[in-house]
Amino acid sequence: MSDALKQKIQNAFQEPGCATNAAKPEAERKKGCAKQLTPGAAAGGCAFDGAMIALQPITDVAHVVHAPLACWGNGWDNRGSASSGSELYRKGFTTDLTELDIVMGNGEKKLYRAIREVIAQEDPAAVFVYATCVTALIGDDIGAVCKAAAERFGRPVIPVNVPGYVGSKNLGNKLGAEAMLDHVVGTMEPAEPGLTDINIIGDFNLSGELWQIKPLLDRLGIRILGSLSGDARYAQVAMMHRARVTMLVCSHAFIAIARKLQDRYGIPYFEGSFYGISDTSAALRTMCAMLVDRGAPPDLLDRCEALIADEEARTRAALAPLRPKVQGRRVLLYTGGHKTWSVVSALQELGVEVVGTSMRKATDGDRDRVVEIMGDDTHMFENMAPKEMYRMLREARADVLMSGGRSQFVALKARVPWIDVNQEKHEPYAGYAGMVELVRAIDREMNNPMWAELRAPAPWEGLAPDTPAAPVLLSAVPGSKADFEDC
Amino acid sequence: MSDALKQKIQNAFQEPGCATNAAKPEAERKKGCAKQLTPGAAAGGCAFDGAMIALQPITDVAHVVHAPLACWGNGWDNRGSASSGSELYRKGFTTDLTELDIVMGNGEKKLYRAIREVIAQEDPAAVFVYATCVTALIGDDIGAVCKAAAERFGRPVIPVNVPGYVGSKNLGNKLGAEAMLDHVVGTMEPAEPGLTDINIIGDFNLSGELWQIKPLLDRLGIRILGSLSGDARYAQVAMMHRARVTMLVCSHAFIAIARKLQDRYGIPYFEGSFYGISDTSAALRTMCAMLVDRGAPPDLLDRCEALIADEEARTRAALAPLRPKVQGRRVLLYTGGHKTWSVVSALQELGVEVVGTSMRKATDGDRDRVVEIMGDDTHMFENMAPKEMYRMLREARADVLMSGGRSQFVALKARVPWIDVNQEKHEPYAGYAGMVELVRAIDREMNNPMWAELRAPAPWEGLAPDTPAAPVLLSAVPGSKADFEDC
Amino acid sequence: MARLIHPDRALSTNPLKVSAPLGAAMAYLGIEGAIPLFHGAQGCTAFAMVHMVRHFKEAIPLQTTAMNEVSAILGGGEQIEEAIENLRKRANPKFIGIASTALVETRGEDVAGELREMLSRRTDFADTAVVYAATPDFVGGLEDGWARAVEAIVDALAVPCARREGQVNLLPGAHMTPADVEELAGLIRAFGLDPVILPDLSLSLDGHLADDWRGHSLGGTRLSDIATMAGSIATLAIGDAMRPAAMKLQALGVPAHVVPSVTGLAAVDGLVSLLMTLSGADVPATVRRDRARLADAMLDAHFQIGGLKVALGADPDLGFALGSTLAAMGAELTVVTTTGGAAAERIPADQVIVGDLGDLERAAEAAGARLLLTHSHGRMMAARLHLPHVRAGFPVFDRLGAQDVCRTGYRGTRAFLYEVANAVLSHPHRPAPEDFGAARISSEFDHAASSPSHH
Amino acid sequence: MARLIHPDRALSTNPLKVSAPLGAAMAYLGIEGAIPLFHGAQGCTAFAMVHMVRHFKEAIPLQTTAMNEVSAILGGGEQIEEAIENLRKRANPKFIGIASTALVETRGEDVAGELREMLSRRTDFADTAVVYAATPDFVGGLEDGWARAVEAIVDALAVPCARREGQVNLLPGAHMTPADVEELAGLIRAFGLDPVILPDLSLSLDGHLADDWRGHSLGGTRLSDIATMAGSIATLAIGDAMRPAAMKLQALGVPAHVVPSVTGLAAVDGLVSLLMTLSGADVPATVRRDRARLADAMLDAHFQIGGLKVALGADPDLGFALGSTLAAMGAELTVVTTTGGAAAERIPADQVIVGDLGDLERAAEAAGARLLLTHSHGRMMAARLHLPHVRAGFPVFDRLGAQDVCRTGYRGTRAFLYEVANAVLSHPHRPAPEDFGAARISSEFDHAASSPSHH
Repeated sequence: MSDALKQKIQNAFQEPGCATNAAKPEAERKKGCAKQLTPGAAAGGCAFDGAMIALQPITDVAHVVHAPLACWGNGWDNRGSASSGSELYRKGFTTDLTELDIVMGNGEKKLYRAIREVIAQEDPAAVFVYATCVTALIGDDIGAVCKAAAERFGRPVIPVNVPGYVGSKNLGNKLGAEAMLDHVVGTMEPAEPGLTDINIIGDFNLSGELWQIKPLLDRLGIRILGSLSGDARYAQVAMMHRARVTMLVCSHAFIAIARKLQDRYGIPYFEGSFYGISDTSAALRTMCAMLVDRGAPPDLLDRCEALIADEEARTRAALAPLRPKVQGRRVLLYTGGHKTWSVVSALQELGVEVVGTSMRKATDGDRDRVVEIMGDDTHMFENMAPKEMYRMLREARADVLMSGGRSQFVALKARVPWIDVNQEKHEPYAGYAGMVELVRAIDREMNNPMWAELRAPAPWEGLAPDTPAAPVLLSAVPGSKADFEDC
Repeated sequence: MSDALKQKIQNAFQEPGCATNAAKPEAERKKGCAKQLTPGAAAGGCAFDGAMIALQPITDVAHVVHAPLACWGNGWDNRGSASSGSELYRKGFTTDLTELDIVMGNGEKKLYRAIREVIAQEDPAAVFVYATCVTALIGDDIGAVCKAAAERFGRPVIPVNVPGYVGSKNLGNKLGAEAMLDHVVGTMEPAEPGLTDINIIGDFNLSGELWQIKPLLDRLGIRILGSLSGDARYAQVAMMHRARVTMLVCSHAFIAIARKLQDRYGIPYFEGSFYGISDTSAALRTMCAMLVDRGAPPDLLDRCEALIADEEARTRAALAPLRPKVQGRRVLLYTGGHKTWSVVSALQELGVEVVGTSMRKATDGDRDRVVEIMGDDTHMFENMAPKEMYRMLREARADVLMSGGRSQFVALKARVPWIDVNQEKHEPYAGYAGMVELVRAIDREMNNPMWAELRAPAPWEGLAPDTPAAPVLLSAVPGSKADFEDC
Repeated sequence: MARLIHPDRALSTNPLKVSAPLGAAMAYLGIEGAIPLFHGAQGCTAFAMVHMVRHFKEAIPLQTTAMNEVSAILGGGEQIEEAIENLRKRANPKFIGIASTALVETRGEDVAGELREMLSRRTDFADTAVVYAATPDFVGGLEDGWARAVEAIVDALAVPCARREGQVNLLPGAHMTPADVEELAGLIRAFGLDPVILPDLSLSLDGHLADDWRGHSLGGTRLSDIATMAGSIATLAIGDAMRPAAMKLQALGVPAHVVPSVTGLAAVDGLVSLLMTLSGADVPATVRRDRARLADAMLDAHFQIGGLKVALGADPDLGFALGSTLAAMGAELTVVTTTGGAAAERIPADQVIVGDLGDLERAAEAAGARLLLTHSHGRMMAARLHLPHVRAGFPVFDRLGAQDVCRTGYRGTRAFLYEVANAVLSHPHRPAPEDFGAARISSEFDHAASSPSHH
Repeated sequence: MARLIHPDRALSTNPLKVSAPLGAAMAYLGIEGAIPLFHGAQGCTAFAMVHMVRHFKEAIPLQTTAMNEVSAILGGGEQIEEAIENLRKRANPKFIGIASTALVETRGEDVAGELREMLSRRTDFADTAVVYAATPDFVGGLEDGWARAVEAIVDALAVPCARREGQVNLLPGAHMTPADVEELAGLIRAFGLDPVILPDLSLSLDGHLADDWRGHSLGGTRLSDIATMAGSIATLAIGDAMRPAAMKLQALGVPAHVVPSVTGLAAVDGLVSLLMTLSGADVPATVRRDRARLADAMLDAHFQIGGLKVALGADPDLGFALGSTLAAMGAELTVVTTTGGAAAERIPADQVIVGDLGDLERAAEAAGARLLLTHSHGRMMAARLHLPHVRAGFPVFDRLGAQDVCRTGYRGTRAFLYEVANAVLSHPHRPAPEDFGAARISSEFDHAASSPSHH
């Protein structure tokens, strides 16, 4: 591993803005926040995967993976970030290193050629080059290659150095964002910077979720100038330094870039969520207040309140007929840190009972929020092994699981409804409109007559034993070393 | 049966322009040309079916079948006449008479309502009403209903009285065309009648065959003003009386209307075919000559010859590389009268050997043409029962069958290639371009490696006996009483 | 129970219904050595034959008594006799099944009586079984004609017979494909039972290349087997339309079980329970496995089918079989059937329109349907409404292999769920800002396409 | 023999190839009680697992040795030991199949040697069979990794064994779905032979709902059966990639038969001949019927497939199986495969590009292809070129039931021909005057739409 990369990783681990880290004692803080993975009991993506999650949503860029086939051959075209413009980001580009390339030490040469070819073939706004395990191990200097190629071809060529073995997806998110700060942000200027221009970071526009929010911003005259989110153009990354406020949608991974935008360019940031009515309203309020603080016309606040009142009323009216269909149902929630309290609070607004929520990747702050919302911590747990979760669901101790795709089959195989609240999902649940969609989805899923049919015994089985659901303290469920992360 | 219908049928049988009839002795001629059908050995459509074949291609008309469900429920949406405009003709409209309707004598009332409804629902250029067996039997006076409806709703409503039991598809063609003459032709006037306006009758524009011809006419400045063909608009039927020349593409069925257009409006007609290079050229020549006779500028003849020279050269060039792929192959041809010599001559142009051709529905004139083209009549036969045809093909006494859909499976089940030359076909074979398409189709079909694989024995069978194909005099094949007609 | 709606209109637009005589002919084609014979004008036969040829992609030996203007008025008894004589000469059938048409029935001829008289006179016809079903076009549709034909066969050919242990009668409905019949027969045999299947399209219209050309059906129920049906231990009638035929066999001493549907987990479970009872046998491992696979397929497919708005146009028994299966997966149905009756009323929807594809098109558009499930004639409607179109019923003329589509039993149900889910997946919705009322991103941010400066 | 073309380019656009370790993992999942284990960084496992989850719609118990920055440099022997220990604790697998990745192989570790040493030391691991296959990502693809895994299993677990009459080894290739395997096993059993199937995805990844949650494969080849493979009377290896595994069994005394394809009439005829020879048994009636049905389906489908220009992107054995079947029906192929070798060269086309979907897109456009046959990643290309897209190979993530698609044997071939023909039929071409260079008809003749005068 190059020294530069080591330094970069070390820095990523020492994020002062990171609430998790900040909460640790000094000694622990130095070790960084990377969990040591357990052989035979690990799960989740690598740093390369994380960088791709962060950056691939930039639509007009050619994302070139400098690696043998597996990294991208097995990985491209697998996420639902939507674009309203270029489809270039959906294409899979890789140098597909062969044994010969590696043995002959042809890596750098092949990469240089590949960059030339992709520019000629696709005319991208920029080329992002991702180094992975093998190319790091053989010592390819992608920084140098990118620099030479950028000069030669007159096109931004950005190195993203993320060998998978350096760490988790989360680290990759950070390293990807860092690469933007180092190489892209500040390289282009907007024609007319405005007082209500914002940055949005970390919303992947899955199935168009960002577009559920955008009409609200449109109505308030707020422009998404800078973006490290889904449906971003390269230029929007390059112009982030000119926004007035940054909203950070998925806090953990991207907090460093938000903080550095603040440090370097004086752009204040806030963490917010667009899941649920109250969080959406809170995010809009905060955004407007911060914009006004920075010089936007003060009537923005009034217009924001009017918008919120209007939207909340409409949403509650739309939810009213749905509420009886979901009220009192018991949800087991298994998702990442930040999302947890946001979704819990949204569900509680609907009268849904949250019988358990994982606190993986949650900060103490997150934990406090959940306790505040739920009254106590008896329903909080850390990781749960699939076997345990299966048993719990099979015993009907929850009516539905809400989680990411990884635990999908735990629920389904236990004959229990499952709602996707993660990045593979096919429906957008953001903002006011998304809340209605989410409740419709919960209704549709939980009230599908199929479940009763599936749980009925086969003709050759006796009647199913009538097992009453025993209450269980989830906080007492033993945590597993395995990390069944989803986000 | 009403007296009017009887008279109409009688007249249809006494067509002086009909070559078949003209060739008969006086005594036979009176019986008309309807074959008496044999119970248990009949095939082919009825008069209603024939009328529909003739008229349904008129695209902007609502074709309403006054009958119980079967007539149209089993019959709609089953032919490939293409439209460049309205799709209305493809919808299936019927009064769907129930037992109650019949018992209560509600037929006429229901029809009247149906006409009102179809005008309100579809806004058609006109409504054609078809009476069938049951509505004729119960004595519904569709003429009176149509007249009343036309007056009331201010829209042409045309009765087509074609109960199935009165005769064959061929008779239905005639009756349908008669209805046009009686009620439609002459009811509208073109904005600017021209000296090169023609009528085209009897080309169903299957898979767009008429559009293979139309560019030739376009280049000669000839306009299809009147049409009783595929892709016709109602107005083009109504304006037929203003054309200068009529071309009759499928002679037998529509000769009466062509003759009557001549008698009533002085429009001369000719019979022609667009199958094959020489027939296409001949048709264009005749058309131009007749137009010039009637006052079109004489340079049309020169332009026509130039066009023909150009097209023939191009076509022969396109055919040259295909010729070796089909040359010497043995075709059994099984199609209707007129088409026979046209296709035979086209195939012979390609060096394809015609080992047999049916002379069903052929006139003595057709017969003479075939003898002329083929040298003698040893390859002519009348009908051939499927069993015999199967045996002949299974014994490999022909390489390919060209026929209509009805004998498709006789060839296929005998493991012999089959080319559709009838109305269900999915490719257009008209004119110069169509000739190239046809040869491509023959090549593709005959040279498909599948046939050899299919004829090879199964693993559990001995080797296939090597049966040399014995020559056979097809004219000696006993004719069957059954009529396996296709056209 | 669904409310049946009979639209108040005189015009039928785009028929959904197929005529009863055609249904009868199709049933007759499931008898070995059979020729169906329409008693009517030749056009009826031509339309029906083309219809079946286009669906089955097979030569269909359907014949006609070829009524003409004279016999239409005076009666067609002689036509039948002549037709039988000609058919025997040409194709030597073992069985001729006659179906009447509207033309004959409008006149009100006593065809059955005349036929009895003629057959008793023509003893030379004795080695051909001749059966007659009254199937006027103006009553009922495909399922009705098929059922009448089966009843006529039972009436004519099922005779008292000693009990045959382990033998069961299977009366498939008109809505079952050859592959459906084969699947169900396999399921019954898996329990050690021996089905006599009437009619059996899986032996005649399954689409196989035979070694010879014949002028009659290429296989089907053997007449000798029909003669033993009264000895069976039970009759399984599939679909409500087959109830009368089952009751006729019950009158001969065979207990009748009418199974409304054999598609969907619960329906097949019901059938399996019945087979367990009838056979006393254990459930084979393959059947258990098939059920576990169906259950898994339900889990996979419910994401697409749950909440899916389906426009369904079908005959009642088919509509019930497929509609109830999808509704059990959470789909919402907009339904048009061809005729009323118990099966139509049992379809899980608030209302069921007895009508045509014109009615279905209007209702589907109003309901915001997202999938069309009907026969091939629905294709124009599907194109107009931009709906994925799963083809089911008769006719399916614009796809191959209609005879090989199996939607019966655990396995067929699984295939059906995959088919519907995949039809949904094949029309993916790509979200766009406009869907949410969002303004487009300013083109200021777009990469100005250019030829790169260096190559 | 096709000429293999290796495009001269450094950039791979839209990979067609799937990595070898994934192929090995998939093979391991066909062993009962198995957990596949990648020796590499955890990302390799995550990508491969998501890939398989999306395809099979099942939880996939794929694990990783989770190499980190330290072990990447210093070697990962300890990681393997720790992983096995943890897996045994958590899921009690009977079998752990290890596949190496590029990371490990780039370092050139002697993993096999270290593993032997460790296993001889850790006698407490004895009741878990552990197998290791070297499958660097930079050599070969899915079929290669699968084959290496099977070879590793044979090496480790097939031991000399007394002759077992009637037993044959079946080595399915990576290109065979669970349904393919089941179909082929059924065909072999129909001849009275008893197949030992290695690996057997039809018992593990067929998509069934089990009654419990397990952290390992839900079924598959039993280890005790693998131990008898050397006693079989013959080995049938399906696909050229399986030749080395078959030769290893031949070295143990079992005659090897490499069957390049079991799709297409001629190919299945060849297999049936072989089964006749091996069994000495008569051909069952159902098999004869299935052949007659396939022959008929060929007749029906050749109208769509004859002359059809097909763009085919697949691993070599799959490409040969499907490509040769379509070519035998008169289709013209434009082919890209992932690797070279005998199967690739045997594909009936003038040339075969060893490349990616980017190559296929360019070649398909140039050739005027009318149908695309490749895995789900071809969907974007299909959309751009407006082609119907038949999904085949791995992964198929945007349709359900990929594991249940059977294209093997007479029946599977028939289904495949229908599938292709129906894909063509689902993209009908509606002719227009412009297609022929004809001018539009003057609007003078058009009916001027109006509200009718009376209602």
